[in-house]
Amino acid sequence: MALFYGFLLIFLLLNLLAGLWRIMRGPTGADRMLAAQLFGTTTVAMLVVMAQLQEQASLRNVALVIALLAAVTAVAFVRRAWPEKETSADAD
Amino acid sequence: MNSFFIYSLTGAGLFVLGLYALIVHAHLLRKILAINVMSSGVFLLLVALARHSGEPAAADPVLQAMVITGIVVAVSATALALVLMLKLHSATGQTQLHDDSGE
Amino acid sequence: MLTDYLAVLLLIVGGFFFLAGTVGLLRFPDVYTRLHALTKADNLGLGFIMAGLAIQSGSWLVAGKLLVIWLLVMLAGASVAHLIARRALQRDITPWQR
Amino acid sequence: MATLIPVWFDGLLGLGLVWFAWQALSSDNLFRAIVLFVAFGLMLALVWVRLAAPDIALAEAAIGAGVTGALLLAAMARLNVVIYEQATDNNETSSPPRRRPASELVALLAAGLFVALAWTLYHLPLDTPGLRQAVSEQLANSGVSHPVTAVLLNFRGYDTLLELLVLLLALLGIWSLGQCPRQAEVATGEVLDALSRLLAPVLLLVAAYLLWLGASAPGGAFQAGAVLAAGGILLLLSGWRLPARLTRWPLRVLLAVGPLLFLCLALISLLLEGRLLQYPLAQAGGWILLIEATATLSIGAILVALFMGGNPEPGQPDE
Repeated sequence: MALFYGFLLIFLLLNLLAGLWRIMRGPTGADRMLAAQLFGTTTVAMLVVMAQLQEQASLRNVALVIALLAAVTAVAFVRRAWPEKETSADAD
Repeated sequence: MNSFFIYSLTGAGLFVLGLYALIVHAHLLRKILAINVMSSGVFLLLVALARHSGEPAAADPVLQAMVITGIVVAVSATALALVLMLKLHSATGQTQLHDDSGE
Repeated sequence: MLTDYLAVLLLIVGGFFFLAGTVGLLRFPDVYTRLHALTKADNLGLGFIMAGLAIQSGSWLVAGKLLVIWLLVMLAGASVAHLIARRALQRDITPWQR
Repeated sequence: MATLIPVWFDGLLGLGLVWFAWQALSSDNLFRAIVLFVAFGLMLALVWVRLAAPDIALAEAAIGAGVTGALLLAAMARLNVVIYEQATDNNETSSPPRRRPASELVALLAAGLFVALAWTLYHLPLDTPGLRQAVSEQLANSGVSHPVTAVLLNFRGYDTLLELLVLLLALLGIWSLGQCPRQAEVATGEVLDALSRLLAPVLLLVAAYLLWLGASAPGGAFQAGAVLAAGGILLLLSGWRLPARLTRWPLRVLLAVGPLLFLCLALISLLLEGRLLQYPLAQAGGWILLIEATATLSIGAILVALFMGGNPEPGQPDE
């Protein structure tokens, strides 16, 4: 079972690294932010798997905090960094 | 090659990368990011080195406490630096410290 | 032992949805379709992984906490997806058409 | 523990971390750089977990990936908005990063520094005992059962006290630069209202939970304060503003209550026990909880005030 968890972790990490491509490509700010959201969710998944594997209950609290804070970052993006009017933030 | 050596190398790499970016980039927001990467590298090196030599139970609590303190100081310094940058920008229209014409 | 197999099955299904989410994010043509892919990883991928782990943990307390984290991720993910899609429409990013 | 996860997982994570940092710092688009930096913070939290430092992972998740990200996004937006309103050339965020002429030389020197560091790390002696032993011997006298909290609030309490003052000082620096900027408000809409109404109490609850947990498990004032601040930032982003009648004394009391109480208890301990910050043994647990609770409130308030980016007090406009 431990071996399986190890592979699951590496699989999730590879998923996360693949998401870098979307951050690089864009093209809009929203695409980049979506990739960051997927990063957050993947990190949450990795943390809860690690909590089980390493028998460290506190890692679930880290996952909880990341889940909450990812939402706040996303709201900061929509409200501040990606205003309704077109600015240069979109252009690549 | 154990994982603590890997992470101490990672920390050293981040520090050097941040230092390079700090020197090379002129835009102040990039410099602020670079300093943050540098501090992350130092924190990582600190904890990874302590784990390097110790038993595998948990990281050294004194270092953990120091790094937590460091993270909070880093965020307050970042906030102050960002406001200074915005003030500079609204006063001069520049986002860098030196004048291009001098080069 | 049966619970072990069930847990592995659930975890694999969860991992599959994460893969689907990532592939969708990389391959889909515009921001709206990518949103669609992302929410699959949020809801289903994380959900199946949480379910597998909850079975493995054998503790109601842990299972409850995993459920809470999952619900929060879903709540935040759904709201953020809505906000981004609405703002994208306001900014006249036209949805992709075949 | 290290045997459960293959060592190349660590290699992959370390390489990924450096790669993200490199992409963030060399990106030609500022927004992309910030998103990459937030992702970098998330990966860093994973690294802390791998280094068996869950306390730091919590702090990194709350501050590194959360509050810093919001700070950077808001600052970038303000740069952008100013540029936009001045109707100058709009290339500020997307122009390729300008490099100094000597960048090749700097790269060479940096590479040399890295090689020297790596060589030193490789040859470092491995048998240094560290302070783990000393901490666990004295843990029973600290008033809490979690070693990191014992170090932060008791053994090296003066670090934490001074750190609270550093936070205040940073805020004073920002306030001395003028008022917080007027943000042109966009209507929030039902979904954001519902989200913030639901999430803000949850963040408050999680902050209290982390604070309570700190006595015996990873958690404590800094993490709780950062989560509390995230709640405040969420409210600010949803259009909530600090009522004008609260901006003067109530706000100042909230900002200073943590450091002040800490300072008072430090002085009382000086009178009672003859040493600064040496708590009476029987009351140590209660004192630490009291200090942590007020410190959480102050840290949360200070971080939110840092996010505002200026003095919220309505007064004369900037000279």
